Amino acid sequence: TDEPADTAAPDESAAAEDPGAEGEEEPEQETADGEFFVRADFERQLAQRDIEPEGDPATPWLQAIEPEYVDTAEFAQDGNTLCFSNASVSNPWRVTGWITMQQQVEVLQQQGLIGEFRVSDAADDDNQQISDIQAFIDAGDCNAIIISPSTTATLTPAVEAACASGVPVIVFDRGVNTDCMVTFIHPIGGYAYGADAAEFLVDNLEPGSTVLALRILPGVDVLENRWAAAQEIFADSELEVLGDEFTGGDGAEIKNIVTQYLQRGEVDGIWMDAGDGAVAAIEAFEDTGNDYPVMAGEDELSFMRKWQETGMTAVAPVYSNFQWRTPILAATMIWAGEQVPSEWVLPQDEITEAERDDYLERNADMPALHYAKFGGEDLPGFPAAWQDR
Amino acid sequence: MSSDVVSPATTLLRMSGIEKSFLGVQVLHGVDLDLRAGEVHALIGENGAGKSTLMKILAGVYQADGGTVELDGQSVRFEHPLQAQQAGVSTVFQEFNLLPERTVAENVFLGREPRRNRLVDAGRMNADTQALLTDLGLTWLRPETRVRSLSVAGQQIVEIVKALSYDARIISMDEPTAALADEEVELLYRLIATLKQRGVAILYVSHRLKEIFDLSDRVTILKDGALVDTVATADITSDELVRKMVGRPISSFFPDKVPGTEPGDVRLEIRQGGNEQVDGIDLTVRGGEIVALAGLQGSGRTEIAHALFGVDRFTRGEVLLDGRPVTLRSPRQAVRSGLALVTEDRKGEGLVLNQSVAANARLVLDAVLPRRAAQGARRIPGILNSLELVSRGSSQEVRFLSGGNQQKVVLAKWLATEPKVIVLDEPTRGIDVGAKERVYTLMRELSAQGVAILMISSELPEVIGMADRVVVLRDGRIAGQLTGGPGDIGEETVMALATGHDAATNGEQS
Amino acid sequence: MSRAVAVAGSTRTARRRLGATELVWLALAGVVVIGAILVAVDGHNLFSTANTRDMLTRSSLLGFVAIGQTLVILCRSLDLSVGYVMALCSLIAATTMNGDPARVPLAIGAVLVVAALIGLTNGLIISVLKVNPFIATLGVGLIIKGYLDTEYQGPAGDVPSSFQQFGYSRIGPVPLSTIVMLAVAVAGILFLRKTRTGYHMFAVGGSEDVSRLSGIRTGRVIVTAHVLCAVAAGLAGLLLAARFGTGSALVYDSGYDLDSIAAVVLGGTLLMGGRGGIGGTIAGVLILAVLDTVFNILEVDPFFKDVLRGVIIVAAVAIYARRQIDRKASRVRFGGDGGSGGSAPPGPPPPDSAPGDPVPAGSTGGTK
Amino acid sequence: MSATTQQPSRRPSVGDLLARLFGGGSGTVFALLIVVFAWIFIVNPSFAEPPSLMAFLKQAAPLMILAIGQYFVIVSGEFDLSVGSLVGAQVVIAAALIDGEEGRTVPVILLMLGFGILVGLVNGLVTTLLKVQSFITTLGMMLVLYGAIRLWTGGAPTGALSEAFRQPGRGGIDMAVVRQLPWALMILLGIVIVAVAVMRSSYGRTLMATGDNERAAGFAGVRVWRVRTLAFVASSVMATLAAILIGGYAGVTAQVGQGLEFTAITAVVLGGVVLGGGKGSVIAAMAGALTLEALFVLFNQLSLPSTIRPAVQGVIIIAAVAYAARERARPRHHQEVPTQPQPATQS
Ligand SMILES: Nc1ncnc2c1ncn2[C@@H]1O[C@H](COP(=O)(O)OP(=O)(O)OP(=O)(O)O)[C@@H](O)[C@H]1O
Ligand SMILES: Nc1ncnc2c1ncn2[C@@H]1O[C@H](COP(=O)(O)OP(=O)(O)OP(=O)(O)O)[C@@H](O)[C@H]1O
Ligand SMILES: O[C@@H]1[C@@H](O)[C@H](O)OC[C@H]1O
Ligand SMILES: [Mg+2]
Ligand SMILES: [Mg+2]
Repeated sequence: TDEPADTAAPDESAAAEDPGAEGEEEPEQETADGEFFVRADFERQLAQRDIEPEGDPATPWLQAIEPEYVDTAEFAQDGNTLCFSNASVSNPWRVTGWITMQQQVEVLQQQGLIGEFRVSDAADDDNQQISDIQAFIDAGDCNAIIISPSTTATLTPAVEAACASGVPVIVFDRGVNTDCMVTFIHPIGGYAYGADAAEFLVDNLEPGSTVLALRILPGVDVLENRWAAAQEIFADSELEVLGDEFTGGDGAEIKNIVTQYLQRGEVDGIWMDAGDGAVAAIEAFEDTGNDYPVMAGEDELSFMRKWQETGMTAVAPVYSNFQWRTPILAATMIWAGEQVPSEWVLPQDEITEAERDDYLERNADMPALHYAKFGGEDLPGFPAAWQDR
Repeated sequence: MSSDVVSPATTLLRMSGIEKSFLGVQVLHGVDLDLRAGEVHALIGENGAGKSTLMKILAGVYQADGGTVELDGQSVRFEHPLQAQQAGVSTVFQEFNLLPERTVAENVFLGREPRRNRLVDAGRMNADTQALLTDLGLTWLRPETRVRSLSVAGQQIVEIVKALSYDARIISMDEPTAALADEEVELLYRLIATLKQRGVAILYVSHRLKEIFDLSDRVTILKDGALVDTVATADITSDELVRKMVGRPISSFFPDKVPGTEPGDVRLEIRQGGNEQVDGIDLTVRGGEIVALAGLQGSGRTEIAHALFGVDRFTRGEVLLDGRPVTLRSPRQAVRSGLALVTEDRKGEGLVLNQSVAANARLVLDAVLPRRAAQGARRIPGILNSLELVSRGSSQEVRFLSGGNQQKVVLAKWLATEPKVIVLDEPTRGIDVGAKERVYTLMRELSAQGVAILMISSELPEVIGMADRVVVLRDGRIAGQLTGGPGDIGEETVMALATGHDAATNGEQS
Repeated sequence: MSRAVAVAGSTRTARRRLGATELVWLALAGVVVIGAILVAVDGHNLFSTANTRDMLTRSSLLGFVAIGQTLVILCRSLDLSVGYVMALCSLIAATTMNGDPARVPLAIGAVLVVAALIGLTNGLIISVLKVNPFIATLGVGLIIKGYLDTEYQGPAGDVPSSFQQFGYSRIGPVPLSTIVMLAVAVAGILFLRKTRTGYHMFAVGGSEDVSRLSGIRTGRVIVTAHVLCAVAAGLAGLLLAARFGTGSALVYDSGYDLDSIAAVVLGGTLLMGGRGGIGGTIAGVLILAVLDTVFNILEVDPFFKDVLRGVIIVAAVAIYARRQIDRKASRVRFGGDGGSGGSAPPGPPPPDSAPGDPVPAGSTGGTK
Repeated sequence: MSATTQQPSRRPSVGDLLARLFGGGSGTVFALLIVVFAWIFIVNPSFAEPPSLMAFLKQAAPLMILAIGQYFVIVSGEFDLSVGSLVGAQVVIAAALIDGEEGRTVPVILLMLGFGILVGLVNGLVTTLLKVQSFITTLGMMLVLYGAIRLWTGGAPTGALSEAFRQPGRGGIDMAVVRQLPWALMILLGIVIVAVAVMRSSYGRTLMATGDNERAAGFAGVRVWRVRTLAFVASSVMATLAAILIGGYAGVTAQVGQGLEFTAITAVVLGGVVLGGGKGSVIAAMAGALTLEALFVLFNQLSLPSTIRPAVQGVIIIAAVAYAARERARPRHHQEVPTQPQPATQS
């Protein structure tokens, strides 16, 4: 079997997941188990937000920030069976992306660039996904394997096995602790997301105001990074963080918790690590007759619509959903022997009040739990595919 | 089994001043009891007198609140049944005490499975059980048989075998014959005789006075948890015994018919009823008539009751009520058409033990006649009074009642529906003389009101003492019918029909 | 009539010989055959080394948990904390090993000890505090969850590749983990069939009261079952660590608690205890694994998988229940094994009262 | 409930007084409830103000309703693990079918009730007629609902709820003092009254009896299959009502309803209702739910780190149930009372 390479991938979660290795290079960062803050990555991501990505802004899913291209000639081939091991479609963000991905595949299948598109879904079960990947390797007829890992660290050995099988491997969204794959596709990342949200609150709230942090669940590295960054920024601000609560992304739970905090005292700002259920949080303010908070949600439509309708002070941080198109395109590029960035960092810009109405305009017919920056407007299936799922 | 014979005189066990309360209610008040090697010591008393409780204290199931237990002069205290067993005390409990899903052998050796180098030796376990069974002449019982597939009687036998297998010096038996018919009772008699031979001391609880006099050397009488007396059985008559036990003389055991009780029209009729278990059943019961259904264990009596009541079915033949053919597919329909069934298994089929007396008594009304339930329920206190129920109020959970009183609740439950035909399956099983007398009187009263009564019983005296007609069952078929009314029918005749010995039976065949 | 019954009795006997376990293995065979056909229609081969491998791999993890779950369920208990135990143990293993092959034995030891202690806690809460197993183990699960969520914000620890072998290496098409799991299963079967404690688990499951009155220390039996169950979950945790290369808390969300119970019941063990066994459980686990593989090959929609699983589990149990029912109906009064013991009068019955003997009185009975 | 009220039999303590009021083994929950509330008031007196209490009851209503439904099933000796996914399914159905159109509100609610009844019927009939232990039946139903709903909506809820639909769960009558008298509270009270009436009715008694001793109930003419099936239907209908309140309260989210079955069962058991059936009162079951909700509030008021809350919850549940078990276990009545209630039917 396959040694897990101890070389830490330069992506945030990888570093976080491999404290030992990182520790040697960066003595100042905490190496305690499960600590989700790596200053180097934090700073790099914050910097990346201001770097102009290469490529056509009209197709952000093909843009890349400071790409280092790798040669893929060795993988050039006519075979076009594409295999995708998906962590799950267990939340609206992933559902939206998954539809986009399928639409992208359809286009390329029509063009004959992709033959069979074989998918397995692990329903958020790491062990299941390891088996799924193993099954793809054993089947032996995948010309490329796309992996959206359910958990960074735990999927590493499986991904390494996939690489070892000689098939080009593409990883996206959440990372793994190895750089054996041809390309790792992801938006700037969790730190940037968390920072966008936190900075907005810092800028828009009076010093001394109170902030409540709502989180989905502990232990998901992408989400932990978001919170880690926020803590970092709140730490050197005048804001008082009332608490951070896990809501399981359940609207009722969110509303209960917010109501209880309001019942205890003032809440001036809400920070969320993912926008699902943001509306429930806002309603808690309405129902208890409190003024709207300054709010950081996500580019999820129900939130953005509520934002527009209430005219509250808010921002929609974005964890670019259009990234679901990129791995498909990357696969075809690799088969064609074209170069791809070894780490393909996609742009990730939050939606501000200025752009809000424009995005709502564009997504007017989209369902509530849809994501504004899904980037599928130009695909033939639009809009039907996203409307009636 | 141990063969060392101990001289009869030696006292093995002495319990003195035993106290026990449940729920702050004292049920044993300083009871003294001593057992001698090789004696059968009967323990009698009304339901709730405390017999089982005393036995369970000896068996380590309950711990006494006060008093001492001495084995061979050594004072002992059993915190767990295991300790009692290790000290040589084994018990046949009143409650069903086997694992239906396990085999006879596994049940007999439960907790002491023979092992070879630390592993259970199933082969030896079966062999040993087989040896034991042969030794007891129980050739028809097989070690590998699942207990579930045994009849009530068979299971009771296994419990006895199990108790014997401990090779104990003291064996207590709590109503071991309650579920046994005379044949098996005789077997038990033989077993007890051999045990005495071997110097085993036997503590024997039964409500059947006959057995007390047949078996016991001494008898201890409990009343309301207090010791009344311990006497040599030879020195006491059954009337005295009953008086000591009940506190009042019980005139004639089986009350006479209420004057003017006359058999009326046929209320219940079964024509050629049959199914997997019974066949060719022709049976009629008239209003005001008491018909007894006699037979050996498993002869099909309960089966007829079940089939009649819609628990099982008659797949052949027909049933008529008041001359009208009826098909009863469920107890519900049976109740609706005026039937009542007092089942033989009180705890398993008769009562919802965690519910109150009141809830139990009105259960049938609630289940079958919800509309009339409320007003029907008003009759219940009256019925309970007339049955002389002893309880801590109608809100007491029935599990805390003694057997006799539980049976009264069951009766009340059915009387509340004012049935036209009532089937009583082993109506006096495990209840004391006082309660028995009450049940008999009730039966007489009912038939005086024109209710048709079908009584299933394994106690021949009761069959003969109460029935106007006796229908005897054998192997699921009617072996014959005996008329003549209370007293005129001989026990031998019934047994002859039941067992099939002496085919030339003199049972009239009208 | 009674002769007829006797015949019926004997055929039933034949049927009864084919016990629950055999039935489950038949069901497994059925699932495999049907699955193979469907897969073949789809142009694949279910028995290709790759797929066989896949099925076995998928079975090993659930296998460990289900073996343990079988023991507690046999005792009429239940363990809803296994998922949390697995997660905790994967973390203990990974953090203890911390990349150092030399520390593997230490880690294994630590895992087993901790697991055993958790099992002990479950067992004591149930048998001493008399808390219903459902609540007891749910509660203990919550306690572990609280610890995990507080201690670990994510995967932690590092499993040396030597130990990852346990999760990845194979002997022929058979994964090492499956072999270990089957070994544990065999041990479990022997334990149940050959040791007193094993016997007593069936007894306690059948009736705690009867067991106690028969001198069994029922508490100890229940505690033992829970300790073994937790240890089995601990082994599953070790396997997870080996496969993940690290420990992960999130595993507790993957529903192994209910899956394991489903597998056990699918394996023909009575949820009310007293009957069943590990042999059936393994078949149950394999059934679920085969379904998984087949669904994967056929690319069944992940949500449709859930629907199918639900239906299949219920359907299977319904079929077993059927058998239970005619089992009850088949209580023979005459003939058949055991039945005779039931109703024949003690002592050799006189020849003339033998079953089938025409009873003259029968015809003349009745009144007309 | 009168059906299980015990006569005073020892020096009465607070627990006993309550137990006598509210049924066997339930004293603990009321004691606990009082303690938790007292504590909350001490930590944060303003919680005692009517508006806060109203808001709290509005939050708590759905779980209490679920507990009532679960009570019917548990007291009859069964289990309903499907309520969580049923709540989720119903909310998603509502959103998908109403799709923002006020006019569709009532028809869709009726349809939801129909669906709830159907689910209950299936649970009940599979359990009683096909003799599948309810633990498995409802586990299967849980999987089926979870999968089927997502299969239908492609994984994430679609559509939107109407304002009218959201009223029962979110709105109320605005008035002085309490600020708002929530509809949810009034609906809850209505349900409670019905539930108590039902348990006092003939049906309630037969339900109890069935849970206590199925066989004896059958011999007494109880149609066990029918009684139990109705209990499952009641449970599903309650889940539907809870769904209407939850959906109304917080709108649609993908995760709605998840894990509610365990919370509901925990609540009922916390209320001193015995798994395995035949014991406990519906009021106590509700009190169990209220206690749990209050507990969550207390955790929040104490600003307990949210990661360790499950642990504390676990400890408290075990302790409370253990204590109640001890109360009930006097007298140690090994013969008659199984010391280990069963999650499944004696079949
Ligand atoms: N576990 C218990 N909890 C509460 N009360 C009990 C318990 N066991 C027995 N009792 C009560 O103690 C008294 C004695 O019961 P016990 O069973 O010893 O009487 P018994 O003589 O065996 O009656 P029976 O002849 O009906 O078997 C009865 O009033 C009974 O209700
Ligand atoms: N061998 C058996 N195994 C299991 N159940 C049996 C068996 N024989 C009879 N039964 C059932 O047990 C009950 C009693 O059986 P049956 O009617 O044959 O006995 P009986 O003649 O009433 O004698 P008793 O009721 O005293 O045992 C009936 O419900 C019958 O169906
Ligand atoms: O699946 C995750 C999604 O839930 C969150 O909103 O963004 C990051 C993703 O990895
Ligand atoms: Mg007794
Ligand atoms: Mg009988």
